[in-house]
Order: sequence, then C-alpha cells, then structure tokens
Amino acid sequence: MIKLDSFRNETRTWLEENCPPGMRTPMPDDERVWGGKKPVFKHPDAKTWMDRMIERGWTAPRWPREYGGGGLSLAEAEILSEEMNRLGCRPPLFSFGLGMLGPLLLDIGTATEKERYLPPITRGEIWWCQGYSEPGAGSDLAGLQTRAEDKGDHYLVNGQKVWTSYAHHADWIFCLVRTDTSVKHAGISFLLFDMESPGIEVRPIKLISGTSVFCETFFDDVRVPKDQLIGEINGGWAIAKQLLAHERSMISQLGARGGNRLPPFKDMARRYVGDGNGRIADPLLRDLIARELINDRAFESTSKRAMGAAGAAAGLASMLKYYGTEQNKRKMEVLMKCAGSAGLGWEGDEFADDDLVLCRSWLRSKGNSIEGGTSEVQLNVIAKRELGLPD
Amino acid sequence: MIKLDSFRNETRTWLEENCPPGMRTPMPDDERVWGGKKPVFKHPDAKTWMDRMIERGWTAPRWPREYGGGGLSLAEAEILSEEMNRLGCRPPLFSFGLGMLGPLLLDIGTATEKERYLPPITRGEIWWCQGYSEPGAGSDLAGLQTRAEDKGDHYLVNGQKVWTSYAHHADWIFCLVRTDTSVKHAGISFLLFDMESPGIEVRPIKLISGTSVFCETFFDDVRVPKDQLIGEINGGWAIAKQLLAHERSMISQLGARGGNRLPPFKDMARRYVGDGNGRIADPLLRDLIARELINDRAFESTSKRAMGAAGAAAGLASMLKYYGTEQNKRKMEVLMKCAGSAGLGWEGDEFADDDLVLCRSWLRSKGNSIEGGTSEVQLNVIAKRELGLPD
Amino acid sequence: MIEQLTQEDRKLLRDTAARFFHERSPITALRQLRDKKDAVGFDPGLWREISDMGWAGILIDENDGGVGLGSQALGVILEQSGRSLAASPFVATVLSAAPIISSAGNPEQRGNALPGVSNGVLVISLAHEESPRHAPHQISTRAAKNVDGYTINGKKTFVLDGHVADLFLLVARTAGQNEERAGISLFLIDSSLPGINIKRTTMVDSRNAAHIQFDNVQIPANSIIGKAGYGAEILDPVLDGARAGIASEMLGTAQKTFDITIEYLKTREQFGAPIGSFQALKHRAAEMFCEIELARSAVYSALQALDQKASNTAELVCVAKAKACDMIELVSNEAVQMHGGVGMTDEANIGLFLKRARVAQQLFGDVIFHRQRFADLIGI
Amino acid sequence: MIEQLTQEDRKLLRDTAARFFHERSPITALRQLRDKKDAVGFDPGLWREISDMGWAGILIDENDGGVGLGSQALGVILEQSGRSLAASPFVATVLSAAPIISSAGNPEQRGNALPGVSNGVLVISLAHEESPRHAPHQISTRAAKNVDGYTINGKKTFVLDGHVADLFLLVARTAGQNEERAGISLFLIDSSLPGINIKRTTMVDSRNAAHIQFDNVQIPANSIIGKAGYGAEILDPVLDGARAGIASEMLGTAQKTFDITIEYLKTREQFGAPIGSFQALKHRAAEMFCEIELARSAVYSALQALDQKASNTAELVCVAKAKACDMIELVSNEAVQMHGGVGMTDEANIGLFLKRARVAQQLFGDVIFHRQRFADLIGI
Repeated sequence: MIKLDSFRNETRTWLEENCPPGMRTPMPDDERVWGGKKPVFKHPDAKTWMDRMIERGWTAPRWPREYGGGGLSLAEAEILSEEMNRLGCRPPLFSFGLGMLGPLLLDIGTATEKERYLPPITRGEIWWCQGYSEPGAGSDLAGLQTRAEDKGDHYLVNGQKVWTSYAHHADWIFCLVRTDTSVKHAGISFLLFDMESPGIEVRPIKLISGTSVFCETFFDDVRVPKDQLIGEINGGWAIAKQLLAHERSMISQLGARGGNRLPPFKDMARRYVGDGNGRIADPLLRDLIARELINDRAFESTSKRAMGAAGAAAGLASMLKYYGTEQNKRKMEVLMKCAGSAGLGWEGDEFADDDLVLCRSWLRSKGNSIEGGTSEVQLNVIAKRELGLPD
Repeated sequence: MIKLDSFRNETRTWLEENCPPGMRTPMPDDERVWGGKKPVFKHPDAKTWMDRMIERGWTAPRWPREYGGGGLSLAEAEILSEEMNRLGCRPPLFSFGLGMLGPLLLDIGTATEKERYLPPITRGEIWWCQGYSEPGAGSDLAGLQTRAEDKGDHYLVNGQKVWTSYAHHADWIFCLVRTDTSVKHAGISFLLFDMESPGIEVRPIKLISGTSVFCETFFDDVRVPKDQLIGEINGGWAIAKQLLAHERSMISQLGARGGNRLPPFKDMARRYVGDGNGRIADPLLRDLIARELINDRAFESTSKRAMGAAGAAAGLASMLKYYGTEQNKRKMEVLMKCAGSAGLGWEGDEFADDDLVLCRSWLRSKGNSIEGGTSEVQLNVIAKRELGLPD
Repeated sequence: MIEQLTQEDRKLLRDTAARFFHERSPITALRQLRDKKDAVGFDPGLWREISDMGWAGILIDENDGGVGLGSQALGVILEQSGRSLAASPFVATVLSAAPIISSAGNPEQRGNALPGVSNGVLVISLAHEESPRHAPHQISTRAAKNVDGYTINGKKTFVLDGHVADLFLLVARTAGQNEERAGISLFLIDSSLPGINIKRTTMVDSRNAAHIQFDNVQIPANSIIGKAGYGAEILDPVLDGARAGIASEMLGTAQKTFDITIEYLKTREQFGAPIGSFQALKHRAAEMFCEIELARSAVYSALQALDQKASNTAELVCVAKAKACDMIELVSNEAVQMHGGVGMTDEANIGLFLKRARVAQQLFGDVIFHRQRFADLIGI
Repeated sequence: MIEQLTQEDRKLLRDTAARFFHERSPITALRQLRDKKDAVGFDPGLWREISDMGWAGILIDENDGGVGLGSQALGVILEQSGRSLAASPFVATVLSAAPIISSAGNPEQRGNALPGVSNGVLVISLAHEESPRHAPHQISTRAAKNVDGYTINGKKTFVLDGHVADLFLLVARTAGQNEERAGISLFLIDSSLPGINIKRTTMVDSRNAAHIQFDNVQIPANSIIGKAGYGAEILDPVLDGARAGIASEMLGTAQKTFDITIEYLKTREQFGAPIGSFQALKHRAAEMFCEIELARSAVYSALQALDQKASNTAELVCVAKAKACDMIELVSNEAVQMHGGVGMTDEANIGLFLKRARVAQQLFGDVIFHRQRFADLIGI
C-alpha cells in the first residue's frame, strides 16, 4: 500500500507538471489524436501531450516497457486512470492498435511479431484499421469471401470489406481472409498488411447521421508477404472471436456514455424541459427521463460487476453490448421527445450547436446496435452460451 | 328499408313484451344458460326467456327455420342484436353448438347430419364440448395422437384430450382424432360422439385463477358409430382450421371486453384512482390508462374494419386474436397497478367483490394469449399468410 | 355535410394518387432537393401538377374554387404522398392555413386566398408555434389594436415552408395571458410586410421550416379572420383536421417503410437463409403489422368522423395521432435495425423514412400531447 | 459500520441458505399452508429453525441478541428464500418492525423486543399503510396525547402477518396533516389491547395481511419510539432497508421463475423440436436474462450502500426496487406465457411465482413510486 501511495503521488505530480492546460478540457470528437504516418494534431497542445506520454510509456500503461509500454500493474494502471480523470486529462492517443491488435499480439504473437508491431503502436506511428465485415457477411461474419491465395512467397488477396473504420486514414489493416473455401469457420486466417499496397481502393460510406467514419475497402490482387500471417493458417476464427469480444465491450461503454460530443443525458433533458431550478415540470417526460437514468445506474453497476467477474464470459460481454446500445437508443429517443422541433434541425445557424449534435447523435445511435455484432447476434450468443438453449 | 323498419318495430315490441325484467340486467358468469340434457337455470326468469327465444327461432337468428333458426337476413339479425342491446337483454343461450359446430355443419354437413344435430342445438338440448388440444399437441395441434381405429362398424377411440372446455358438463363432444399415423395433417378426422359413451373419464383442471372450466378428458376404447364421422376420413384438418379461426375471433372479442364479470376498464380505473369527479389525479397512472383506452378504440375500429372486409383473411383473424388478448393482459396489469394491495386479495369478506373479481380476472387474462392458439402461433400465421415471410 | 366518396371512388382516387406520386415524385426527387440545397425546398412545378389534379383544393369548397371532397379523400392522397416522402407545401397550406380561411374567412379573404391555393400559385403558412413542443394556446405574440389596424410583436418557430410563403396565417394574442384559450386571434397577412424577419431552417427530413420574428409589424384591421379573441374556436377544429391529415401521411410513410423492410427480409441472406426466415424477426415483423393495422383503423375512423362532423371527432383524432406516432416510431426504428449496416447508410432510403417519421411525430402534437388531450376529452 | 462479509463468507452463507430453504421450505410447503387454510399462514416451527440459524437476528446488533451481519448478508438469505417462496414473518418482523426498534428504541424497548425477534418467538408487524398504494407519509391515524399516554384512532391496511402479531409497530400522527412528513410518531404496542380489531386478509400469494381498526385504543406513554413527531426520520431509512430486502427476495423469485422456464424450454417439444430452439423464444429469454442481471446489480449496489451508509443510499434503493419491479413483471408474465396451457394450471408452480411477484411489487412502493422518488432525490 505504501508503494501504491507513493506511485499515486508521483503520478499526480508528473501529470500536473506535464499535462498541458489545453489537454485538461473536454475533447470534441474532431480533436482526437489517432497518430499514424501523417498525424493530425488539431489542438496545439496535443502533440506535446502525446509525446510526453509516449516517452513515459503511458500510451499503453500495462504493456511491457520493452515495447514502449508503461509496465504498470493493474493497481497502478487504475491509479493512473483515476489521476487522469481527476485532472480531466484527455487520452493522449486513440487507436485500434492500442485497444485491439496490440493486446492480441501480446497474447499470441511471436517475439518477432511483438518487436515488429508493438513499438510503433505505443509510439502512435501506425494507424491501424480492421477488416472484418463484408457486404454478404455481416451478422454471419464467418461467411466472409475475401480470398487470400497462397502464391508461394506471398498471399494474393482479392475481395471486398465493408464497415472498415477510418480505412481512408489508416496505414495498415488487420484483416480476416478466407484461405480455405471448402470449410466455413475453419478456413479463415488473420493477415496484417500495408494499406499502401498496390490494388487497394477505399471509399468512405456516408451515414444517415452525415458522418463518414466507415469505408468500403476493395482488394484487387493485393500481395501480402507470408510472414504477415498471424497465428496458424486457417486459425483466424479464434482470433476474430477474441477481438470481437473486446470490440463489443468498447461499444457498450461508448453507448452507455451516449457518444462523446453530446453533453450528459440529464443535462440535455434539462436543457429542453427543465425549469430554472433544474426540475422537470412535465410529469410524463420526467418519468421517461427518470426511467433511463435508473437504467443507467443499473447498467453502470452491471459493468462494474462484469469487470469484477473472473474472465468475463462471452455471454456477459454480449449482454453489455446488447443492453448498453439499446439503452443508448432509448435515451436518444427520450431526448428527441423532450427537444421537439429543436431536435429536428439538420444544419444552419438557427439551431444551437447542441441541438444539431443531438439530432446527429440520435441518428448515429441507431448504428450502435448494429456495429460490432447486431443486437440479434448478441441475443443469440446469450441464449446459447449463458442459457444453453438448443440450436 | 320499409320492410326493415317494420321488422325493427315488430322486434322491439316483441322483446319488450317477452323479455322478462330479470333478463334485462347485467349477467354474472354463473347465471349463463348453457342448456344441455340437465340444464341449470340459476336465475328464475332464465328458462322462460330461453323457451320464448327458442320458439321464435332466435337462439340462432340466421339459421334456416327448418332447423329451428330464425331465418333472418344479415340486416335483420343486426337489428335484432341492436334491439336486444337497447333493452339490455341477456343472450338466452350460450353454446359451442351455436357458435362453432352448427355453422360448420350448415356449411359442410349432409342433409341427414343437419337434421340430426342442428335442431337440438337451437333448442339448447345438447351441450357440446370440443376436443382439440392434447398434452403433447398444443401449439402444434396437428401433432395430436388420439387414435380412432376403424373397426368395421365403428371407430375405437383411445387417447387423451386436454383443455376441453366444460367437458364435465357436456353431453357430446366434437373431436379431432388421428385416423392415419403415417402422415401428420392428412391423417386427422373429425368425429362427434356422446360423452356418456363407456370409456370416457373427465377431470376438471384447476386454473391459477381458481376456476375450473377446462378438463382433461381420457378415452379408453370408446366406441363411436361410423356415421358420426363428419366430412371425409382424414379430412379433419381443414375442418379444424375453419373452427379455429372462429374460436380466435370469439376470444379476441372476449379479451377486448375484459371478460364478462368485470366492470368496464375505465370504471375500474376510476374506482381505484379516480377523484370524486371521475378524474384521475396521478398523471402517470392517468397516462397508462389513457394509453390503453386509446388502444381499445383503435382495436374496436380494427374489429369493425375486419368484419367489413370480404371474408376476413386468416392473418386478420390472427391479428385480432393476438392484439385483443395482449391488450386485455396489458389492461389488467394497469388495473393491478391502480388497485395496489386492494387488487391482491384472494378471498374473504375484507375485500369488495369487484376487488376479488379483478384479481381473478387478471390471472384469467393470462390464458387469453394461450387458448385458441398462442400469441406465438398467431404471429407465425401473420408472418406467413399476411407478410409472406419464408419458412 | 361533405360529399361522401363511394368505396369505388376512393379506390380510384387511391390508385391515381399512388401512380402519380410514384411516377412524378419518387424518393430520388427528395434526394435531389436535398443534395442541391434547393432554395425553395419543394418542386413548384410538381406542386402545380398536384394542384391541377384538384388535390390542393380538396378541402376547399367548390364555391371558393376548390373541389370539396373532404377529409377521407384528403387522407387517401396524403397516405400515398407519404409513401414517396413527397415534399410539397401540402401540410403548410392545404392542411392548416387554407381550412382556417375556408371555415372563417370573410368573402374578400376567401376570394383573395382560396382560389390561389387551389391553383397551386399561393403558399400560405400557418405561423403558430412558439415553443419546440406543440402547445396550441401557448401564444405570447401580441397583436395590439391601433387606429390603422394591429401592431404585431413576437416570434414564431417551426413555420412550415415559411421561407417561401406568400401569406402567413398568423396566430397572435389580442387579449389574455399565455396558455389562455380566450384572447387568441387569427390574421391573414402578407409575408413581405416591413418588420417581418424570416429565417429558413433546414430540418432533418430535408424539408424546411422557418423561424419568424415580428418586430412592430403594422397590419391592416381587415387582416383579422373571425372575431377578435375567438381565434381558438376556429383554430382548434382545423388543427384536428391537420392532425388527422398528418396521421394519414404517417400511415403511408410507415407502410412503405414496412414494405421495403419486408422485401429486404425476404432477399437478404445470412447464415445461408433469408433473414426473414428467422423467427425472432418474423415475430417482430408481425407485431409491426398489427400496429400498422391498428393505426390504420384509427386514422380512417378519425377521417370519417371529420367528414361526418361527429361529436367525438376530437377524441378520435387523438386516438389516430397517438397511435400513428407510436406506430411509426416502432416501425422506423425496427426498419433501420433490420436493415443492419445498410440501414445506416445515406445511400439506402430507409434513413430518409426514419427522419421524416420523427418530424411528422412532432407536427401538431406528439404522442404525449395526444394521450393527455384524449384523457382530458373523456374526462378522466 | 456493519461488519463486512468476505466473498467467501457470503458464498458460504448463500450455499447454506440455498440448501436450507430447498430442503426445509420447498414450494410444496407453501401449497400445504394454502390448501389447509392454515390459521397462522406460516410454519412456526420453520420460523424457529430460521431463527436458530441466526437469520431472524441478522440485522440486530449482538448487544441486542442478534448477529449483526448487515444488509448484504440479509440480501443473500432473502434471495434464497425468494427462490422457494418461503412463507415466514421475515418481511413483517425482521425487515421492517425490528430495525425501527434497533435504530431508535430505548433500552427497555430493545430488551423487550429484539431478543424475542432474534429467537423467533416474537412476531412484530409494522402497521403503517392506510391506502392500497404505498404512501409513507399519508398517515391519518391519530395518537392523541392524554395523561395516561395516547389514545389511538384510525385504520391500517396490508399489515403483513398482522393477524398473528404479538406486537405492532404502529405509525400514527401526533401532529400535522395527512401527507406531512412532520408530526408522524412511532409506537410499539401490544396487539391484544382493547379497541384493536384485527381482520385477517388472505392475499393472492397465499400469505396473509390484516386490516386493523383502532378505536379509542389507550396506550401507555412509554410506547413511543424516539421523539414525538419525528417518526419519519426513523421510518424512512428503515423503509429503504426493507425495500432493498424485498428487492432481494424478488431477485431470487425471478431467478427461480426464469430457471424453471429455461428448463421447460429445453424439454417441452412442439413441431418436433424443443421449443427453446425457436429463435423468438430464445431472444425473449435472452432479454429476460439481461433484465435479471441488471436488477441483480442494482440490488447488490443498494445492499452495499446500506451497509456502507453511503450518502446516495436512498437513490440506489429506488434504482433497485424500480428495476426489480419491472424485471419481475416481465419475467413472471413471460414465464406463464412460455409454459402455455401448463402455466395456467394450479398444478404447475409457475402461477405461484406470478402471484408472489405482484404482491412483492406493491410492497414498500411499486415502480411508479420509486421512479418518482428517484427523480425527487436527484433533483429533476
């Protein structure tokens, strides 16, 4: 305990001295730092902050120091997180490399692979995207058809991915491909490759909310060196499931917080139907709002309980994904009811920024229960894994 | 039009002269007249009223006069119904013979069959019950196993039925039996037989609501004369579907009215949470009540529209059955919320009669969405017949 | 009493309207208006065609240059236009402003406005709401009497097609306090009067409304419709007509949303089978079918009551709009979910239906408003 | 601060309680009490056994003869007793009456009541509610001060196990008006005093409550608990403990209902397959699972807050009871429906769970009450 207390003190001091004031403010979506070969630092303090955290190994606090991580224990990492929250520090770097590929490689990668891929992730030098879904393989992910043919010294990749997040900005992709067409799940492999390889075309997809963070990605005779296969040939499905569980828990949390740009649910509700004292006079709207705030509390408790459970089961991850995203959709609908015509604006100066953000967030929330495995898929998983209901 | 006006006048006069005052009052469930070989007339005026209506042919107003019906046109029958409602006349006779078996025989019965079975129905001399479901054949009705073996001059029936309404009082049964075990739907036949035949045992089923109107019925080597087969041998499934559609519409209407003994929904709600002026002060309960009253109105309009549609499709009958029964369950739950502990009484003088009736009706309502084909079966039918969704 | 259409007439009208909107105003038309950020927000040529069909004058008496077919006929047309999300000043003009003039305008007002509406050359917008949630009597815009007429001061919001309106049907207060039913008056005024400041607002459904500010706007005395202070008596029944009308449009929109979704369920395959073969989706589709049919019955009953001037019309209108709101919220949400990722793309049409649904839900009162009003009307 | 149980202690307690209720108080026990119309309504022998396990004194301090393990331990036991629908005076005595004496009784009152509760020889019922819907401060029963003490006049309803109570914990008003929080006082009185008229009511869940009439009942001055007029300060936190306790029972009841139903889905065959293989039922089962887990988290959080005397305890209790109410309504209704005709028979147990569910929903406030209270507490 004494060791942890001194860690807390040191950390607090370091953060106070090193986190620039501009990095202690709420972060608009477009000021996120994603790193990559051509990094964008919209906020003037963002690069300083990222570089200082990289130097300390705290872009990946729990990873080993040899790969640029912080080498912290679980308890230390929690303290770091608490102290960052206390000061209101922004996360210095966002990346699917830190959140998804890195942990996977730490778990199953060879020494060579770890040395090759992990340091550029902790240093924010490579922007990774993920290639899972295909036009004909959404809920039925294992039905994917993108082929990787063994051409001796390389794989030749042909096919199409969809819903590749930020593929138009990404440097590399981690990608599920079919290496055996005679079987379904057992014919899938996991490849990493450079998005600058010849034969790759990326088209952003415009969403109903007006944003374009997802892409269609086309592969036409893309050559991938064979040493960029991770795990066993045809052993990709196990990797996919591991990554999916992780993605689900990320999305469920995102959903519970109601996205990033929108002020908290209670504040938004008060904005539209609160009186001067923050009370909500209309008893029916008040009841709708209270209902969702109650659900939020119960969901929070459940998330904590699930984290506490030794090795959260797939069924619980699915429960959190399902409930968190459906809950977020309900909250958005409640806010739309509160906002009335003020929430129906698409653009223009006549609407306040928060009003426009509400409308876009409401539309965007509809995707939460689709991306990362639809609600229907989550319910299937729960029925099978948690309840043992027969096929 | 003149003819109808004079029919209305005559009808009104006749009803005013012939319907005893005691038969113009709301009817408790236990004063229903079911007829049969040992008829029970709990109310002193009930027999007079039934006899007078039988004499006039108005226990079955639209059936041909030769079978004891009234021979009325659709328009005339509607006038009779309107005039009976105006005076508050009780239906003189309840029977599955009038509502189900009779219309079927009128449609597909032979002349002999009509002469044999219909007049006792209009005269209330035979109490019919229906033998459809079996312990292993509920939603999957065509999975029934009760065998009828061809023994030359008779069928030998063995097996078990369940949910036979009032089988412990009934004189005869119309019954689905298996006459071919090598096929499913095409191996079912429709038999009529005397419930006094040797080998029949009836056990009433006690429901969660405390009543026992349904029975288990056991057949052990019951001999049924071969001329009591209706329709073709192995042609019973078409008959079953015809009868089921009819039953569904009966139950959906029953559901919408909230059973018979309970005062109307709005009155009950006011009983528990109304102020002196019939207003409901609590805004949340008021909203719950208004919601269901709105659903009631929309359901009424839908029932009328469905009746108007030329030959209501199976999908629409299923829709009415599904919605009407689910709606009734919702209303009962709203009343239970309004009633609080007053609705939780099981028996004893400390609860008002309407309170006890509410609790029993709430419990009974749970069966509405099960009997006559579960809600799940109705949704299957809608998806298939109305929406054409693939199997 | 409005002339009643026969079953056959109605079927004919429905088929005509279905064909018209399908051919002349497909969903691509709405996309084009949106993507080129059209200044008008609807196609005036199409609006003229709609008028030529007699539909702009459908509620207007023959003596005033209309065809006077009544609410059920109107419902038939709106149901069809709802299927193709046709953008037009129908709601602003035909459904809400013109009926006020029809029911209470003096001969001069009628003559100036109604033939122009019927002919599709005049856009009149109802300038009514002052807060984001429908509140018919929450009027604080003041019309102060003076020797030359009235001076108007106040602010209006969510004025449909207000940026291109020739005239405003203005709801203002000549007496009384905010929320009071008494003291509300109606005025038919030119949109180009000095002191009127119009700001177009682009809505999520790609249609347009406006914020309108009135600063010391001087209007002539003969602008008033009906008797000063008794405007709510005129307005309230017209709003009921508009509510039933928008509910009809919602019915068409929801039905089309549902049709598209059922088609998708039959064709989209996952796990080696059409997703419409999965029972969970089947049951949800069947539940939507039930809700659509219930809403349909409610809408038809309300339209019939309007034509018959039935005493329970207001109640039936509440039932119709309340059911239509709940129903379309369910259907539009389920449609997007059942389309999966495709439903989230701007390229698919399903999102346009979702967007229109929420705007229509708010118009003339959402489900909460109508449940409360229903409860008031039936005295619980 | 209450002693915290370790994870291992709690697991041990849960296993012990599970085995105890399963073996000593199976559902058949409740059926027998019901069918023989038992005069007491619970098995006094069983209640003594429960007390011997130390569970009747679980909230009572060791100095008062209890074991003082706190709310989380209590929750563990109630969750298990909820699984077997065990009838006992637990709710009346342990959950609501005794904690009032524990928290505010004077040494004499504590000495007279608490050891008897812990030993299972004393039944004390909280005589509180005056209307059918939970309303903690809606007290019109009067306690009028006089030279000998107080005279009580009024009427109580839904007094759990009131027909066999030795003592009543009476909530009455010494000052103020109905609905006012101030002026409420608490009294510990003998149930056999002249002027007390007790009428047993048999409830749908086969448990018992009573209507109790007080006609000029003279009670001694030392019956009062705490300070006259400040009873709500004592009562309100105790009610929160009772709410969390009943929510724990509901959690166990719902979980057992769900377990039975899942088992049925796996074994019942229709159309040649177990009905649990049909996707629509699977999804509904999975949704129930989610709601149960959410309610579970909410209940555990509330129990923990009670033990830690956290400042947001009341909020968390509202969350727990509100979620438990909605969850058990869903689960009990779905369970009956999924059992089909079998679920409607008295012979199957599932109906008993449905009946108990609705009674528990009403106890100490239904979901509407708790949503409103939550909104009040968080200041919206």
